[in-house]
Amino acid sequence: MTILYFAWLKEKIGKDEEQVDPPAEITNIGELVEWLAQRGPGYADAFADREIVRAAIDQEFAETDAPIAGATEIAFFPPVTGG
Amino acid sequence: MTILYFAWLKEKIGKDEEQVDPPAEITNIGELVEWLAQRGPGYADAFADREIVRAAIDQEFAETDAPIAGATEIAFFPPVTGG
Amino acid sequence: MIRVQTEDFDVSKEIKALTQGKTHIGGVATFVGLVRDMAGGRSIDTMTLDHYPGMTEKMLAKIEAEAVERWNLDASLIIHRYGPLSPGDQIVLTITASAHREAAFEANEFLMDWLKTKAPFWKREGGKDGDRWVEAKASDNDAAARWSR
Amino acid sequence: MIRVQTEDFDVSKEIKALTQGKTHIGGVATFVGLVRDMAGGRSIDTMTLDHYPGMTEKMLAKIEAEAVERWNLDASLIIHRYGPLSPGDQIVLTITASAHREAAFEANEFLMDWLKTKAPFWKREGGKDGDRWVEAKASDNDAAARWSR
Repeated sequence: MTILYFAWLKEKIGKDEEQVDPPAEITNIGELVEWLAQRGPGYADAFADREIVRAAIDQEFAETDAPIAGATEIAFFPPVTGG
Repeated sequence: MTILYFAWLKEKIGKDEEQVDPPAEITNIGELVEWLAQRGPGYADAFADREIVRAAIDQEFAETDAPIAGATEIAFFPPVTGG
Repeated sequence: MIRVQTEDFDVSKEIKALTQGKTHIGGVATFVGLVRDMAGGRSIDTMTLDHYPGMTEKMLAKIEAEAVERWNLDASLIIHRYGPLSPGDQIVLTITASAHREAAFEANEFLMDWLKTKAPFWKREGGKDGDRWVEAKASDNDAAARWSR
Repeated sequence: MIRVQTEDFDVSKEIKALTQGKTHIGGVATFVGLVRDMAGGRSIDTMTLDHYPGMTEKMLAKIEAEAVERWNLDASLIIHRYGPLSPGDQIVLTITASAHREAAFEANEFLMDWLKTKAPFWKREGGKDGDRWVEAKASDNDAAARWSR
């Protein structure tokens, strides 16, 4: 699946997009965050405050318990500040 | 003093402006309306519904009991409908 | 600023002129009133706006000053046209600019509510069955009343 | 209609295009968001807007559809810019048109509140002391919450 990062998550992780293949026991957004946070210091930093990071599955906002099975694109970003 | 009429008051009375010199016992807007209403059928018609006619003394909204002494310009008109 | 005129107006131009160089402004709310082709189930071909020259300018200035003071606006503008108009034509423009959008929105609603009830304009609508003076709406008085303090 | 673009926009042109031929429209509310030169006591020289292409368009369309349905709007438009901007530049435009002004005003406030909390844009402000990502404001969440049903 494709993972996208925006705003300061993109900067901390050092990329805006990557392909990942998480193990089968990673079933929802919360577990995916835990798994990604282990991938290096940039990731750990980006996901340090779990409460503040927002997610979208296939371009729809998703909560921590949202299942990721079948998702093709998952995005992580800070709370939005447009308008 | 100058009396101005707007909208359908102007049409019913047949003029938009006139000079009048009401007697000394006419002291407020309400009394002025009674006095004007006697001046002819057009006036009677224009002031038929006393409740609906609005007034301004020297370009400020004025209630029925507002004194007219010293006024140079008094206007009568229906409730406003701009905007 | 207030203007009472027969000519049409350009919203973009007015916004630019009003906000030019004032980069502390974050939000600009605007309202444009248009002549409708229907009123009370009646088809409208023309609208003519009568007003009270002198008092109109005084009242618009007073209404604007009240909005600027209540919402601490950075800039504001009222343009109201008079004379003959047609369906689709612009009648009135209100612009309110502030650092924050809530103030801009609220002040703009206030301006329009007060304009509807305190500015000496009278609309006359013309249709196939002749001309009629528009009657004031109770709902406009109710809307204006919410700003009383 | 929604548009996500780097180019500036002309408010008058957009209002005209949107209301052209729809003479049942009586009121058009508009909001323009501008880049401010100050933020949290800090002087701002540049602002860059990042966004999530694809999701942005989806969310704007959803937000607009919700407003059209709730207020039965006759016409509406959202334009949101992205990329590098400067103080005074236009960021966002919302236009809501209806037979009556109350619906136009309310729908416009709704659009802006939802944009602020649901559209995937992120602002980065640059000043003498470097660049900073703008933090979301609790007041924006509160403003959006009042439309929940």
